[in-house]
Amino acid sequence: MNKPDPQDTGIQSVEHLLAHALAMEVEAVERYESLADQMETHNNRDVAALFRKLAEIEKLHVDNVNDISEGHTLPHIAPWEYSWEAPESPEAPSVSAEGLHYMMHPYHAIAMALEAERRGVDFYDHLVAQSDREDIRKLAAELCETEREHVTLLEGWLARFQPPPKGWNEDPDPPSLQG
Amino acid sequence: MTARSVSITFAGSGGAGVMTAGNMLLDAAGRAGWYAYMTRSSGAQIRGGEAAAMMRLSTSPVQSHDDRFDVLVAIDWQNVGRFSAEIPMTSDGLVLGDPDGGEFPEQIGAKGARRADIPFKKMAKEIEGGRPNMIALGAVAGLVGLPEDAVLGVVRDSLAKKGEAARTASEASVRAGMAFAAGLPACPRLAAAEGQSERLWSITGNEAAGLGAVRGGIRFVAAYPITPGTEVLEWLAPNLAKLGGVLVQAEDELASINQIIGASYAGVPSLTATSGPGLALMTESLGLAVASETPITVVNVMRGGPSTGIPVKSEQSDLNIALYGLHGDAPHLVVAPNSLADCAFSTQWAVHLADSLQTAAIVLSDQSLGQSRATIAPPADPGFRAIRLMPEGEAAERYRRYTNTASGVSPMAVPGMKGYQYTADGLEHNEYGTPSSAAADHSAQLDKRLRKLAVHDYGQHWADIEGDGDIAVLTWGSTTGPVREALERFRASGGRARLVSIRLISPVRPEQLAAALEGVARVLVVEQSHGAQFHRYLRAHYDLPGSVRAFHRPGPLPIRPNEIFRQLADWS
Amino acid sequence: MTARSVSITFAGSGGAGVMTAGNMLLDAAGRAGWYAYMTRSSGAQIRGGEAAAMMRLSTSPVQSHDDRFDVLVAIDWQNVGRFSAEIPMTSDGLVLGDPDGGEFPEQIGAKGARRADIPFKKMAKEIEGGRPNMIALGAVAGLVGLPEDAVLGVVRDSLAKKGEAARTASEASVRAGMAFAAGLPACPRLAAAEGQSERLWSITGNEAAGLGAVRGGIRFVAAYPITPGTEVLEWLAPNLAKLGGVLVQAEDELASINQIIGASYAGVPSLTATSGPGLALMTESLGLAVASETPITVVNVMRGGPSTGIPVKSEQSDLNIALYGLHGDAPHLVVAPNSLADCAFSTQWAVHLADSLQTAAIVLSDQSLGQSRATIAPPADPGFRAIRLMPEGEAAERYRRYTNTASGVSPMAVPGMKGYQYTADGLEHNEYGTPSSAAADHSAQLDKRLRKLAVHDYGQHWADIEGDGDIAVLTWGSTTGPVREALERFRASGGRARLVSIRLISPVRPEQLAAALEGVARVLVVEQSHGAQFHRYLRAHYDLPGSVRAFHRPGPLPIRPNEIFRQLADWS
Amino acid sequence: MEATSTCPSYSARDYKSEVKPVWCPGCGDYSVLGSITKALAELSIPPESVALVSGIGCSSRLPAYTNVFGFHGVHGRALPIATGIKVSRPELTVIASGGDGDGFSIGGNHFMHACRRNVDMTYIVMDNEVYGMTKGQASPTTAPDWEKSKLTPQGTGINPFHPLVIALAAGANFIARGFSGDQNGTAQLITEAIRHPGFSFVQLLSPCVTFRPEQRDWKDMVHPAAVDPTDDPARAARRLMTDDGFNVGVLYRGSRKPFQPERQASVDSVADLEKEFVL
Amino acid sequence: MEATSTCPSYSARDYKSEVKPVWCPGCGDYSVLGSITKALAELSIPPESVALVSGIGCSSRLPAYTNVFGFHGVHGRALPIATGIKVSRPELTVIASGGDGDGFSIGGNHFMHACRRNVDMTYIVMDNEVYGMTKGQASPTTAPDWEKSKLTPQGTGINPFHPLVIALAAGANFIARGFSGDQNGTAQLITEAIRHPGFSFVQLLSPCVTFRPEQRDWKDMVHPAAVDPTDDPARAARRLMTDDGFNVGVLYRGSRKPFQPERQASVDSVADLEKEFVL
Ligand SMILES: Cc1ncc(C[n+]2csc(CCOP(=O)(O)OP(=O)(O)O)c2C)c(N)n1
Ligand SMILES: Cc1ncc(C[n+]2csc(CCOP(=O)(O)OP(=O)(O)O)c2C)c(N)n1
Ligand code: SF4
Ligand code: SF4
Ligand SMILES: [Mg+2]
Ligand SMILES: [Mg+2]
Repeated sequence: MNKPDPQDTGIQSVEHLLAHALAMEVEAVERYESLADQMETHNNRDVAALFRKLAEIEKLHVDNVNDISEGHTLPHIAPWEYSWEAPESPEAPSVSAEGLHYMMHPYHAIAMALEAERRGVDFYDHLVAQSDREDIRKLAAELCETEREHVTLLEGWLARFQPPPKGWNEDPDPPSLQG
Repeated sequence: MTARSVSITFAGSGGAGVMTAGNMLLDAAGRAGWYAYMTRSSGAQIRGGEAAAMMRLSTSPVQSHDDRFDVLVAIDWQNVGRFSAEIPMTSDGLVLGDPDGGEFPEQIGAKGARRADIPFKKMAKEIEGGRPNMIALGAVAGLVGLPEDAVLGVVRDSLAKKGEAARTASEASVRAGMAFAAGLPACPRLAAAEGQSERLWSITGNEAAGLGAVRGGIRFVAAYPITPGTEVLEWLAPNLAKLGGVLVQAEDELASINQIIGASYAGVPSLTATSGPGLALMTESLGLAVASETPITVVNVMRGGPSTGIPVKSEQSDLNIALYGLHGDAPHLVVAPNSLADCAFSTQWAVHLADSLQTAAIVLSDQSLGQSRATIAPPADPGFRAIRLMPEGEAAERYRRYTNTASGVSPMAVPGMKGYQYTADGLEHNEYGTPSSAAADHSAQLDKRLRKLAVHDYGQHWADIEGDGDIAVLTWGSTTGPVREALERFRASGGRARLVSIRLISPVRPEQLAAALEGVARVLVVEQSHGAQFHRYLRAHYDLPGSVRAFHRPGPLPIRPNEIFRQLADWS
Repeated sequence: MTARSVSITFAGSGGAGVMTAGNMLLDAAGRAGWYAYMTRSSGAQIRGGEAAAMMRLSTSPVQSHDDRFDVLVAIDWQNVGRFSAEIPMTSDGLVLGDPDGGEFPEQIGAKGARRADIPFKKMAKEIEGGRPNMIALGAVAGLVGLPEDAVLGVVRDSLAKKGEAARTASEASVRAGMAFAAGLPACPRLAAAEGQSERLWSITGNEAAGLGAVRGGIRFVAAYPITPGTEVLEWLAPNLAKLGGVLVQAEDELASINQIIGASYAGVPSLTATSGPGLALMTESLGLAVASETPITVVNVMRGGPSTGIPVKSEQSDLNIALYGLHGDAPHLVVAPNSLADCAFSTQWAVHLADSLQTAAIVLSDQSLGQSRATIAPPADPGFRAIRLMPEGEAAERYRRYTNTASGVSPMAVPGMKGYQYTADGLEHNEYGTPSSAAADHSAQLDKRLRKLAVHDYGQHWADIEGDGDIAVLTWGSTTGPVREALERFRASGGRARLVSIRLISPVRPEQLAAALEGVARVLVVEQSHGAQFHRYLRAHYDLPGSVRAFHRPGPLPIRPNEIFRQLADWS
Repeated sequence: MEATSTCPSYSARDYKSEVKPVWCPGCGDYSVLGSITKALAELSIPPESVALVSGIGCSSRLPAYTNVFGFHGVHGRALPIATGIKVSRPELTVIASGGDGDGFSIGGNHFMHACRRNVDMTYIVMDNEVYGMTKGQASPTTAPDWEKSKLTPQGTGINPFHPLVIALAAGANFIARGFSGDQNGTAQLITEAIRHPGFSFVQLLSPCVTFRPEQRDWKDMVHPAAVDPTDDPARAARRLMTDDGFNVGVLYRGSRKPFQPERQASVDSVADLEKEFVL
Repeated sequence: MEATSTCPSYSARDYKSEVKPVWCPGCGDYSVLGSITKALAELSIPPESVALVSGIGCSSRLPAYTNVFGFHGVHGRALPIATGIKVSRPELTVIASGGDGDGFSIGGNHFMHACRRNVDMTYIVMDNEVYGMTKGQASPTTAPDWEKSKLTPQGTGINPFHPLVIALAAGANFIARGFSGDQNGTAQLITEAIRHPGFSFVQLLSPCVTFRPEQRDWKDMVHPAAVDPTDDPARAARRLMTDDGFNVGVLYRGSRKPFQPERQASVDSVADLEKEFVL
């Protein structure tokens, strides 16, 4: 719940930034994998496949950050101590997203992802604009590029889908009973 | 190829609307004068899990499943394989599915039934607002020969609130399905409906239990939700209110049972419904109802046990706790409905008996009765009411609440009756209700509480007895449906056998059962429990004639008629 | 006139000190090498009510009452009449009382025993600080021939803390009583004590159960007080602490049973004790212990039922709930001590079995075992320990907590064991413990939970079998004492008969019982319940040979040897 | 005892039965019995219109000693029984009573939910900080260092339960504390509690002379509440949380609407309900 | 994912099992699972040293989804099981978890008494103001006018249960409220709760998207607590009783000594105890 001062990006070193980048990508991988699992469990195969694919892409990003980080010792940061703008890591699709539903369409999934990627871009952009350290600005710009590519990719995907008609989440059947 | 009964399963994943299709088929069949029966199964997910609506349509009353299914329609194949054990197909059964509906599950394929494709998704796309499940409904209606107007009538009524567009789309979907069916391989068509004089009802066993409760006079209900008992309570909530009665949601089962004890003590016939874990929590206070002679009724809708077990599946394994779960010697009533429709009768009878005998009654229903839906001939009100013996006139001397009458039933005053104040007590007491540990009082009160149950005239309702011959099948509850069917087949194959389905499980009726089994040389006991609870109970309390075999197995799979038929055939 | 057993009752109103006198007599007898047994009875008042200490002294081990009492000493007659049903006198019995002690109760007088006066009050006044109950103690000691030094030794030790004056006064009182006894009509004197190699113990059944528990390895106890189970817990509280174990007083029985489930899951052998109403509240969670295969032991000290019933009196009427009170098919252990001393053995054995078989064990003691005191030969530790099968070595693959072994027992990990994390579950589950509603998993786990109980080797402890002949008396629990005595008389009168007292009530041992009853033509079933629960249980699970009779009646009066003897004699 | 007066139609005696209490002489519960019967007489409620429910414990023996309709239930469940009576027969005056063990230990959940549900009834707890009937174990209100129980020979080590604070937190509509030794003052509290709509809770300090003989000293420790009852729960909470436990009087008086479901039939008969099933 | 770092020895992933949740996508409980695993990783507690206990309900399914020692008990009894574990094995980290129905309705008594007993463990309630698993009935925390339950079609008409106020009144040693949508903030609350000695209670607003879809709006309603946690119960009571229910953060931090009986043997063996019986 920490809201940093906009002037103070909170990120003081390259290692610190790399730790953020890594956390951001790892969170994204885990979130997409969880979403893919959820969709599989709920028999929404198409969307499951999509989330799985997004997780794969994020895994590449993790590798990328790991590569860059070679030779650095990253600091440990508690989950709630990251300098995100919001409580959540920006690139993780929101678990409170409106479209998150067992009958969601690929459109929703991509829209969710797009939103998350854009937040990722914003995070780095903010750093590039605000940080008073050159090495940080440079690295942020570099990392941002990967995210921007991802945004473009997703925009392309999204264009291929119509927004689903109203009532897409209507399930005529009642919930199933449990314990 | 016409048949008197056809079995169909709709399956698909969450959102596909298989339950809706099933319900509509059931209603349509009912309107066309056919009897129909439907159970449901679904994955462990709360929503969006795979689901199956298992249906049976028949020209005569039907409230249980056949051995196998003639038709399986899968709107998609996502995870439908998990139902394979639940939907055995006939060898020439028809498996219908969408080639775009995911991978065909091997378990289903392995059964050797015929397969045919039906492109639900594609067809639905071609209709504005078209719905795969409505196409499936149409296809099945077409296959089994359900009149189009019956189906469309149901569609119209169900979608009345959804507006013109939705209705038209669904109608078109149904028609497309029916049209498609014409080109499908043949499967058994249902024989023409026998003319029904009355319009049928569509009802679940849990609703029927609720109906029986209010018919019997229940006007106070305390509720704590639990699967699969909840729906008895959920049906009662609005309907009790309409009758000027009250339902209170309690904090737990300890509270709900005591609330109904309180309300009943105050003079208002009272009931609660629960399932295994809830019943377990109630046993201490069931004993209080017995000892204080306060009438109450508890509907226990059994599910798979032990512990949390399998909440959504049926089993007859709460017989022991219902009979013996109270500490001390605490005789009480246990009544078991033996069909979906009988949930109404048995509950009403139990309510009547509880009040007549001033004791606790447990109604042992189960998930397969409670959560199944059927079209049934409207059950007439058998007239049983919760009526208590009350003291009359002015109280002359100190009121003896627990006076030791010949019948064992003592006139029971309720608050408001001047001069009849007494204290109800769960401690052993004398006739006034004053605590006593004297041997004479203890045995007098124990005798009285046992006697009132023993000497009551329960009429013919203690059991359903059918047929003759020197083989008897002894069973209870939901297992009665398949047993009855097995016996029909056995008779059709030239055998002779009786059915005795015991409705009044407690108190026991040794003389009546002996009479019912007169001349019997072989007794087959059938039940759905791992521990053979019913068989053990029979041994404990009855002398069964001739040689006895027990056929018992646990849930979650229902016992099929053929399993029982084989037992009979092999024994002959 | 010497006897091998003499029965005495001290009675009087509150404050008269009859329990103290009784306890001292018991201790003195024990020190003199005699066996002694004592039960108590009192009015409904919390304090100050009339009380009776009912004693039996014997030259051989004794843990139950005789038919009648030889001596009744009433320190006063206030309300002593209410005990008349509990203290039948021998026809030549001696009733001793203070002519100043109030009106002699007719019920007592009606029995025709001899009466003699003893002026307690007056005598006590004559001694500085003299006490009527000590005079009574002395008088009885004198009558039955208890050595003066044994009595005075006990008096000295008991009053050590009260100071010189109190001691001297009591000694003087005892001596006065003894002197007075010399002039009283004769009554049976106890034969000389047989030389005991060891010093005897004075112990109650509830204490013995506590001892058995800690011997078995119990180190965690959760407690909610209830009569007559509380004393098991009260003995354990300080003693567990001494052993480094813990007792927690819980908010109710729902909490206490779940606390022990938690502690046992964590690897610490755990137990609770309760009585009927508490057991009723525990049944839901007993099912959890069964389904999750978490070993626990519950000692249920039975009292009069149903409901609150008669808390301070004994009855064997919780057999049904102990056996069948769990919902679903939930096989578990039920072990019943059949004597006061056996409370130690049976509890220890139950603890051992619960842990060995990873299930719930109920020990069915009762008030007459639990709250009675006896002098007994020190029971050796039979060596049974709570030891669990645990997985060994490093976890190679995903741990299967509920692996379906041949024995049915699966290695059980406890928190702290790296790599063996699992989730215990009361939902039906697969071998890993993951919830499953598949028929195959359900039946595999049901089979396994039943099998582990069935195939275990319980050795000879499942029952106590004595004697031969073609009559067998089948009994259990506290009724075994009087049955044993009846059989001795029956044999003495020339009859031949066997005793089978079943200690392992569940699981059933049909082959063993068949062997034990080999050649038997008549079976007499004896129990203290109104509903013949034991008899019904036997019918349900065993094939009893020949003709069977059931002798059963409820509490609160204990079953007397002669009642059973008459059954045998009349049947011969 | 037949003096002419403008008295109500009943005397306290009319509410007593012929059953003689089994309580120990000196037990505070005798006096509570007196207070209840006096309150009822004062309120002039016909004995047959009163239902008095209890659980199990010495204190729970009370109903049998009265001449109203009584229910001596099982341990801890007086409140649900009382709830069932009142909701189904709203015209009755319903009182639940019992001990601190019965009400706050095994019955604690019903206590909370009864406060919350706010059915119009009165709950009287005879608090002696001990389980009397089972021979002296610690109850939830027992001080953590009381070492006289064999079950907790080192004391419970647990902070005592504060019934009034819980009642308030759970939503009780009327909260009072009394001392059994002051029979008339207690009668007044009970009268007010019965009159107050909704769930009213009265904690009565009622000594157990047998297992807590030191409670005989309570008579010197109780004192009237210094300030008038508040209707502000937050304020009441502050007061209750800091009081000494011997503050006697009405401490909180709320104005929440009692729970009483409508009982007005909208159909003529059960047959009218059956229409929904017709296909 | 193998960058060199000064990370703790465990990652959140190490605390997750391979069992896939059955929860509805969008259910707040997924996120709670994330928070718990993150907190454990942060605390670096070996998975085998953690016991996570639950009752019955959607939320109570949680233990199976973790890789710690789990116990999925019966409805309402998570806390007594957790108590048994902790008291008998004090070296373990013990967490109880479940839903609002499980914890405050059927389990309400254990909740109060666990607060009071103050065993060193953490209780996490996923509060969605509904019974999710049984298809949407009102729970104690449901607003009185919520009419969507078939069981109470007119609404319950009962004031909602205020878990934090009850916890405080009953004596909990640490009280916090979080929102599942804020996975990291919640992880922090849980970390602090586990670290705090004694009984710590964390209420997590965790939306049920199926039966209470309107709870998706909670994300816009929660806000951090305006002031720092207090250690004064009376002050905390006032605050909690008047807050809006969406105040997120640590709200009370007490300093009562946890309950943990001595476990020090004073005799060598059971045989030493037998002396008392010898005559
Ligand atoms: C289910 C159950 N558990 C335990 C008991 C035993 N029991 C009877 S009264 C009582 C406690 C009574 O204490 P309290 O309510 O304070 O009443 P008091 O005797 O002090 O007036 C207990 C534990 C019981 N009767 N039923
Ligand atoms: C003794 C008992 N009573 C009732 C139930 C049925 N039941 C299962 S879960 C549940 C309520 C769950 O609500 P909550 O704890 O809020 O969990 P959620 O599903 O909302 O996460 C109920 C009443 C049960 N399993 N056991
Ligand atoms: S034991 Fe205590 S509470 Fe019980 S009657 Fe005696 S004094 Fe009263
Ligand atoms: S029903 Fe509600 S609480 Fe349960 S899993 Fe679905 S969203 Fe979560
Ligand atoms: Mg008390
Ligand atoms: Mg919930």
